[in-house]
Amino acid sequence: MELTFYIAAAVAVLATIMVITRFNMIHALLYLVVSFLAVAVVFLTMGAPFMAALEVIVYAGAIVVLIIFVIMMLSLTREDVEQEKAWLQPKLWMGPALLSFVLLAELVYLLVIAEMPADPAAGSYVDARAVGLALYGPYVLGVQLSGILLMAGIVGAYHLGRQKKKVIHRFLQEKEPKKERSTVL
Amino acid sequence: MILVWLIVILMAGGVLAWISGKINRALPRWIALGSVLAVFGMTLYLWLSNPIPVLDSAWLIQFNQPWIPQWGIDFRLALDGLSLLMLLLTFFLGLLSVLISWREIQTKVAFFHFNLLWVLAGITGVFLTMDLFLFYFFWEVMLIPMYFLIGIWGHENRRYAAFKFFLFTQASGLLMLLAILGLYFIHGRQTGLYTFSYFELLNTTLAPEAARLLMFGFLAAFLVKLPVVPFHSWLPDAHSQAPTAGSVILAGLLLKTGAYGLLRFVLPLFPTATVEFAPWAMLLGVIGIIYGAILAFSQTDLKRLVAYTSVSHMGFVILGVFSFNEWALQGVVMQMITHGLSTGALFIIAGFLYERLHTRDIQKMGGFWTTAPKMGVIALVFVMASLSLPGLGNFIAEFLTLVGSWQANNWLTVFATIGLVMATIYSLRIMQKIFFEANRMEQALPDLNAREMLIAIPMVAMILWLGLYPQPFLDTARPSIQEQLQAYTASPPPPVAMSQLTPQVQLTDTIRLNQILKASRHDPD
Amino acid sequence: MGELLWLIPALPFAGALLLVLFGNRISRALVSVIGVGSVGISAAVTLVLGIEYLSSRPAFIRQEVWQWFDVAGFSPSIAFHLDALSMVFIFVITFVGFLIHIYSTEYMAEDKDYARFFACMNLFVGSMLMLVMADNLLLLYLGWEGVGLCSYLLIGFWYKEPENGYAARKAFIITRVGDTAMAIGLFMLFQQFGTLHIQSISTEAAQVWSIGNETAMIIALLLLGGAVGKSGQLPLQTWLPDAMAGPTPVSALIHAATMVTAGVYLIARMHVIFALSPVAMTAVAVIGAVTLLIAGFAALTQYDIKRVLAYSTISQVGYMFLALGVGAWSSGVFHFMIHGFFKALLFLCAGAIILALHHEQDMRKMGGLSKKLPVVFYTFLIGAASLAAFPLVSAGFYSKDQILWLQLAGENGNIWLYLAGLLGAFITSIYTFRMVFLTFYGEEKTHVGHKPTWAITVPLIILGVLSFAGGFIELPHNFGHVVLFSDFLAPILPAVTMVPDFNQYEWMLQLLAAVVSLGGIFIAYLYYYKKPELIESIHRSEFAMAIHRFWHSGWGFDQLYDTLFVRPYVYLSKVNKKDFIDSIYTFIANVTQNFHELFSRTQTGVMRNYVAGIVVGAIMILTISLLL
Amino acid sequence: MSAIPMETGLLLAGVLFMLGLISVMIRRNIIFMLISVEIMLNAAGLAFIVAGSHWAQPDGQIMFIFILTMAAAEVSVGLALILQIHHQLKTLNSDAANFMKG
Repeated sequence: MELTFYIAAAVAVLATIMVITRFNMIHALLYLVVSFLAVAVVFLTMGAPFMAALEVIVYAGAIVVLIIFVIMMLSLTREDVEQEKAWLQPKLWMGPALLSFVLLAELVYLLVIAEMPADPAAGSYVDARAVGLALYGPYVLGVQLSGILLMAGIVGAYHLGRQKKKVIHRFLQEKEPKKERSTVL
Repeated sequence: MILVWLIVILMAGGVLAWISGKINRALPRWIALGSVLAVFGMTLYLWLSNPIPVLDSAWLIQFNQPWIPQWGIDFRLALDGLSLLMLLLTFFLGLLSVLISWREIQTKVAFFHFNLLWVLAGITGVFLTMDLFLFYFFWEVMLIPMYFLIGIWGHENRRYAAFKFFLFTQASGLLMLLAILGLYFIHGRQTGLYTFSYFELLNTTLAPEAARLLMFGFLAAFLVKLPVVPFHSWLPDAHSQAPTAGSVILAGLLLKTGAYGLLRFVLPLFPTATVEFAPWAMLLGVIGIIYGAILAFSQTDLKRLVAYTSVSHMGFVILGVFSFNEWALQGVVMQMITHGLSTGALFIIAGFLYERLHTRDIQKMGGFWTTAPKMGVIALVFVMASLSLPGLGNFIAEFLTLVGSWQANNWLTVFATIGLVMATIYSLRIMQKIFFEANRMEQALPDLNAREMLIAIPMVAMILWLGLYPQPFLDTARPSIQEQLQAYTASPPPPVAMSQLTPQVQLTDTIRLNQILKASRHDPD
Repeated sequence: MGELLWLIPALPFAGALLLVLFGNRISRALVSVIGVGSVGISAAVTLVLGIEYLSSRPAFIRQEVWQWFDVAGFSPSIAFHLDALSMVFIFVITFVGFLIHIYSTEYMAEDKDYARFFACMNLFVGSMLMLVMADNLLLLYLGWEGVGLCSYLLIGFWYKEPENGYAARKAFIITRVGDTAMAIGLFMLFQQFGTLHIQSISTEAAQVWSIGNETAMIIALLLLGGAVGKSGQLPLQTWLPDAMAGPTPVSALIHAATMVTAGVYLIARMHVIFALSPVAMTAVAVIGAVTLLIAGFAALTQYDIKRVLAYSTISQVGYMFLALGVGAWSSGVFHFMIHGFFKALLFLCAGAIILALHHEQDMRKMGGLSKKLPVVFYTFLIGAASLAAFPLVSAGFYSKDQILWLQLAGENGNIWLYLAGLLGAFITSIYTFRMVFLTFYGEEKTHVGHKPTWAITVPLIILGVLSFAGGFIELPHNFGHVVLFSDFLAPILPAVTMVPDFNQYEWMLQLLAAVVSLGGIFIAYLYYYKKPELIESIHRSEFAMAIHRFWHSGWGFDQLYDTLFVRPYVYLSKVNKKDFIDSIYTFIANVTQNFHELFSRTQTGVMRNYVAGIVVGAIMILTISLLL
Repeated sequence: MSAIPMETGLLLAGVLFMLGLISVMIRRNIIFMLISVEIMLNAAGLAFIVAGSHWAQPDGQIMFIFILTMAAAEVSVGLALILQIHHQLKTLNSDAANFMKG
């Protein structure tokens, strides 16, 4: 089981690195699916099979497919790939990578110094039943909120996704050619 | 209850005027006129029906209704002679403001009158309320509509002026709020009674440092409003940019709220701290008198010139307030009234001229006496009032103030008196540049019409009345002034640091003076 | 009998009010009736009261009209006080004022602001009466400032000329300087006595203070400041010559007969306080002496006939101050009265000449008028004789002689003051007759237009008679010894303490004065009539011309004050027009705005930067929490 | 079951999160940014699962479900926004949408 975890983890990391280095969006998305699947395996090794299933269905399935649909709607061409290549200069990597590594280092340090109490039940199997009981027991409010959130998401997506004639918000429309220096005081 | 009505009528009138603008363009004017007339009538009735000198207490009417009892905030209104006089002035000038806007304001008429009435309501509230929280509330109520009055209906640079006005008054007002809260908590901790009531807070005993700090909090608001010289710079802009009615209300009333605040709150609340601060305050007053006068002389914008004269005249107010004697305080009260009238009138004249000429630049004017002698005579009266010619109200005010301040501090009074010469210099310049010399303008200047005479004549009559027979006003103010001074007259005369510079003029008998004071208190002849 | 007292000032005020309200709507005739009539009735009331007063001789009559105000014991009234001193002043004001009003109906007939003129004149007469009848100093101050206002309005009467306006402003501002000193004096008086009532102050001051008291001195000097400003004495005399910009009747009434002598009245009225302070008395006398000399020399060099008269007024008021300064109160008042007659006469004559010569005021362009304007000539001659103190037959001789005599005979007198007065008398007769010869003799240089009618000639003749005969009510000891005037004033103004055994020299001094006066006339005759080439020779000398220019400019006082006060003040005002305090606040605002611009740069609109910002923030928070 | 140390699981989550973060910061293409955000959300969810597994409690998994829900909603709204941006600005460059520039 441990070995499975490490392999899956390695795959996840590698796939993610591939995702963030691709110029072609479809390629990146395919790697993203791999990454998600690998994470799903990790979930399995963690004793959360239901979550692994959801990961596969929702992330690797629904979300990625949604993105692919959008990419198809935008009908991207080879120029976009070239454009992406042009945008992704190596020197751009340096700063963000450094920042992220600092952040990671601090996280690791925090993990190391934290005293982890050993738990006898560690790694034990938590099945879908337990999850379901908890979900509709103490967390039922959260479920309802999630419902509202999804509703809002649907409405929002519908509203924003409508193809209207070009309408910019009224604040943006009357943009002055030159920025006016505030006259106050 | 009548006190509540005063505020309610104005506020309701304002809302009504705003709404009625949808129906008819002229209706808001009539509604505004009606509501101001109503409150003016009520106040006049109050004045005439209360023979003030015979009353024992300074307070004529009180009204009290708990508002937020948990925090000790009451809707507490009270009227004494001082506030009565201030209310009379407020509504008199309010009436004139409605009348002068009749032609001048042609855009957003309804909203204008809403703001006008709400400013008046705020001022009324400030003059009436005896709850410090409510006082702060009304202090802000009068600020915001004024901001709109300047910002919407003002002249070319109105937004700058409105912001400046707002920032200055708001910043200083917040300091006052801090001081009010400080007083509230100190009093609450001492007595266990957390209340904003003025009458309760009067009994607070304060440590000297605390008193000093709190006093400066109050002073911040009042000195900026007054204004005293280093804090005056909002005033010329606000006055010159505001529409005529706005200038009249600013100069005639808003400045007076500062003076009123000094009299009503600073003097009785902090009797020891004020005595310490008095020489400096008087010095600030004298600096204001002279500085304002010098600056007024060089201005070419008529309204700006008059605005600086206000700075100069308000110097007398602070000079008088910190002299702590009845002459000076009566002078201050008179100064508040007469300055409201005379400066208001000068702004009105500036408004008349602006309506005709579309300029405020006095260098372009001249020789208007030929075509507009009536305006000339009226301007002459108020120019003379501004240099405090005897026979006009301002003279009584300034002379009494100076007589009082002389008792407190000789040298500063000398310099303040020199301010009178400077007042002559700038005042005569107004006459010279506008009404004398040759006419440099192409267009003819029509003389005042009937409506304008209706505005001007009562002001002339008032200023003459105040100059020749001010006794009714002085009598009305006397009980409240004596009340404000209670904390001071019991103690020996304030030690005045500055006058020690001048041993040779340090006059012999202060004791003698006190005897006179006492004698006069017992039997006023 | 005092019930009518209030009418005296009230009538001119009412006239002024009527003219202000309706002046533009009524006919000129009606304006004249109101303007002249109100002063006329006032004069008649004065006459009635005067007769009653003389017949019953009360100490004073007081009438309170109403209590002005009352604040903590400070309770001045609008109340009138009539005693011998104010009687003299009221008499001069109403009668001379009445004559001048009559005169004005012709002089101002062509002016389109006829009603405004009479309104201001009436207002002036009312204020002046208020001044001299006030029973307290605050009411006196009201009149004091009121006459200042009228003086301002009337000097600037022809307001279209900017110079007239400036002259008016100058007059008002300079007198206001004096008034300010006086106001401070009033504060001190109030602090000392708790009242401004003149009688109470006078009685109490004598009890409270001993002679030489420092406070009394300061108060007296401050009051003197007010007097000096109003009366055009050194160092505040510079406004008076410029005040001639006003119409000539104004100059006659305000700047010669009445207002400029208000200072004399004030000092005479407050003589108790002045008497308590030898320093102040000396100051009064010295100011008078110096002023009379300076103004006399300045008058010698003027060409404008009205400016000559203006300087001569300054000089003559100097004599009055000289008299007051040695305690010769009634002599000062006597000279005031005589001066009121003859100087009004001279101004009115000058006005008639100016009117006749189409508003020409330069004496170099006059000449030979004695034939053309005989009435004016003879009355002017009487006035000039009086001004030059022509011996025996002029009123001015008696009044001026009395002053000079008391400089030596009085206890407080001083030989130097006497010599200054004598020299002044000499100069006076020179410039007076210089004026006569230049104007009325020689050849005619400008055509005579307007011939004066009765409205001008009658006042001239009446004033001429008064200038001639007025002196006979007070004659020297060795010369009839008539003391009607000083007796009349004796209850109010104490007599001079005489140096013992000095009377025998009186005739010598009189002779000296007569010789000086005649000598001056002779010199004027020599230089300006007989041998004008002598003047030419003076004009050729560079040094003499420099002095001439110096004197002509009034001893350079205008330039001095310009550099000392006017220019610095104007500069200070102009340089700070934008108000440097405002720039402090603008600076704060600018700093805030600069910060705003600085920080608004961080809002790039690029999302990646925001993410980076979040990361940096997270790192910082984590780091800080780790370090702590 | 064999216990995988929680540190290791959290480390994996951290690494994945970091990779997503780097990508958000370097990408200009707005779709890539969305993808990167998904990676980060997923990593966060992983951390919850790890913690839940360690304590053998269902709460971690429930949090994951909530994150999942949120991610779904976020992606749908986000994609709609992307469509709008592409429609109006004719580009996917997020830098072009800088109207809020101060």
